[in-house]
Amino acid sequence: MELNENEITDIKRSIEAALLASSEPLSIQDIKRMFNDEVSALVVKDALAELAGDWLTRSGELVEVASGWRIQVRAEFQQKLEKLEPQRPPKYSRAVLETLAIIAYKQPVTRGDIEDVRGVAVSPNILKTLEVRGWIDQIGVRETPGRPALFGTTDTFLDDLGLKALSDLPPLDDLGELIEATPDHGEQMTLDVGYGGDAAPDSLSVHGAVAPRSLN
Amino acid sequence: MELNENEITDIKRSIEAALLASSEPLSIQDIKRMFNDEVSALVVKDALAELAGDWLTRSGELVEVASGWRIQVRAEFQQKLEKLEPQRPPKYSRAVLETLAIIAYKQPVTRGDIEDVRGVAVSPNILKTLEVRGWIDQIGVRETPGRPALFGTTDTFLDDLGLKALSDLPPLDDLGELIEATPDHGEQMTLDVGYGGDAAPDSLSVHGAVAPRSLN
Amino acid sequence: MDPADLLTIPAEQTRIGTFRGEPIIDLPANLYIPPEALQIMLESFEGPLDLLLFLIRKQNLDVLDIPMADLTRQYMVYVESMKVHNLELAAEYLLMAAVLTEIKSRMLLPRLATGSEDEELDPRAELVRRLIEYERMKKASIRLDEHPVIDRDFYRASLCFEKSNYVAPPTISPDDLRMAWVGIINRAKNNRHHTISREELSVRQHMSQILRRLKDQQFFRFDELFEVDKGVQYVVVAFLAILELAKDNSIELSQHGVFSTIYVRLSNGA
Repeated sequence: MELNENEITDIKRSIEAALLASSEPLSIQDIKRMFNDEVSALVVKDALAELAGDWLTRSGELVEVASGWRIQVRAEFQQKLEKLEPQRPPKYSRAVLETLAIIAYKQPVTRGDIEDVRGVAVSPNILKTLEVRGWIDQIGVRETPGRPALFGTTDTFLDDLGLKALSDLPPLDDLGELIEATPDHGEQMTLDVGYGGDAAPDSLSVHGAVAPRSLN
Repeated sequence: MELNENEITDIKRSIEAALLASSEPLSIQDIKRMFNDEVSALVVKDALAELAGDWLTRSGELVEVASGWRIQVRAEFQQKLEKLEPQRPPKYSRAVLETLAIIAYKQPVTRGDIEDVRGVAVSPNILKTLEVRGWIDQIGVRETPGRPALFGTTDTFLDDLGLKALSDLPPLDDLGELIEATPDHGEQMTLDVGYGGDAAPDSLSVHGAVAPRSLN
Repeated sequence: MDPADLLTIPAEQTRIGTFRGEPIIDLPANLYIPPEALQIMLESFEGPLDLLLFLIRKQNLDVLDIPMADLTRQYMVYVESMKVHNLELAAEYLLMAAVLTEIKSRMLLPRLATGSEDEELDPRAELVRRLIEYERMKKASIRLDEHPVIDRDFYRASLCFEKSNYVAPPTISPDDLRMAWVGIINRAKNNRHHTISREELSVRQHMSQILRRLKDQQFFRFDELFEVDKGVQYVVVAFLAILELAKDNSIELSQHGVFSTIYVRLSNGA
């Protein structure tokens, strides 16, 4: 179906309205539903691309994140806006941040896995904090004695960090300063660092939408 | 003071950013605060008038309401947006949630108490929002000069959150570990020395039977 | 013993601590932390792995070829200081102390010629693997924290939309409030001059309840404000609430004579 210019402008305006009114990112599906699925995904994508262009010169920007598209205010204004209302979310402790990193990069993991990496007990409060923030959830259990819960990160986590996928996380590879320092042993060590063999894929019962994936 | 064109554009863009980010209307006062009161009300009004013009052709419109200015999505999109609605429950802003948390945990409190704890002015809109929702009400006045209203949470609040009593609210005791501790091994640590429960009583922002507690 | 003293004592002469009956005599060569910061610093470690990494980093040791004797000795000094300052910390750190000691002693054993080269594992291998893995995650967490996050580094655009139809208002959970509180504490901590305090909820709840009841009815007899059937705790809490309200000048207590009825009412105003 060929759309004329007026129709395309209408579609663009409606999408802009929806993005501005919504507090959550909108997926292509969401947007199509708004048009009773009478507009193709291709047309929606084209409209989004044009809109992104329109917003280039404005104080907001149209970005794509994990669960869809959103208009966000450019970071350059943050300092001024904080004078109106300091809405800063909590600055998490190292314990919380390290737990989050382990979940993000090694998911799915149990609390025990996290404790193994950190070398200290992980309080339920830490996991709870990340769950309440909507950044992690329980995505299944590991089929080992005790059937411990497996945790993974959510789309909200990616959305909030402005990421489209886990593969957009800061890469781990260039973090291995210790390994780089001594290239001779490097290779051997990297192998050793791999995720413990106690989590063979078939022992996982994951019932969430998140598939285990390698982040390396 | 004469402003050049660049400065005026900067002011316009910052105001637009603030209007995009804020869920509550912004008063001229609010906007001036954003510029550390270095911009006159006249300049702000001019900028708002220009912004209103910019938005004439967009899917939102800049309007003045009782408590200030806001950009709202044009009514013509209502039908389309309603198709999105069921999937997207609205969210309260952090400001609203924090205000509610302070009232819930520290009632009865005055607006001044809330501002002391949050460290910023609490807009009347926020209290209004919570009152209209039926979650807080005025339960008296504090007998200090000005006789400020004391707010507390209602039974509706407890019902809506599925709580039997205020004592069922999540305990706050163990939140310390979740907040950023000393960020590095540097000088900041010296700052932390001596900080703790021994804060001077007059630095307590909330009146009543409140025992100082360490945050660490 | 105070680690501050520990730092000023000449290392060769004095026994500065004991671990499992073994005297600790040497001070780590690079232990140059200002004494007053030592305790806070010790508390700032996330665990034994974090501490070990710190020791390794401070001395530019090769993590793949750790001098176990040195590292173990230095670690023990820190653990000893921790034991002095915070017994709770010691448990997890002591386990690591045992691991280090074991590795150290295994490295002293002559290697057996029997097994093939491949099977012969460096006793340090597992520790090294854990250290590297922990450091990767620690760095990843720093990277994550530096990454722009919504509401901290940028805001979403979310504009008001006047709807003619009734729209269900937002719902929240008790945990949302708890997390809101985390945000408040966070800011209070940054501002430093605010102190967030532990709350005796039930007293405040009673304060609100009493104000509410007084609002509806002008006078209450003092004893009417107590729900005796709810038990002693409730009575005590209600009593405290009344005292608090009186202190606040929110209510007035009046009594005509000794042992006559006490009346409670809302204050008239200053």
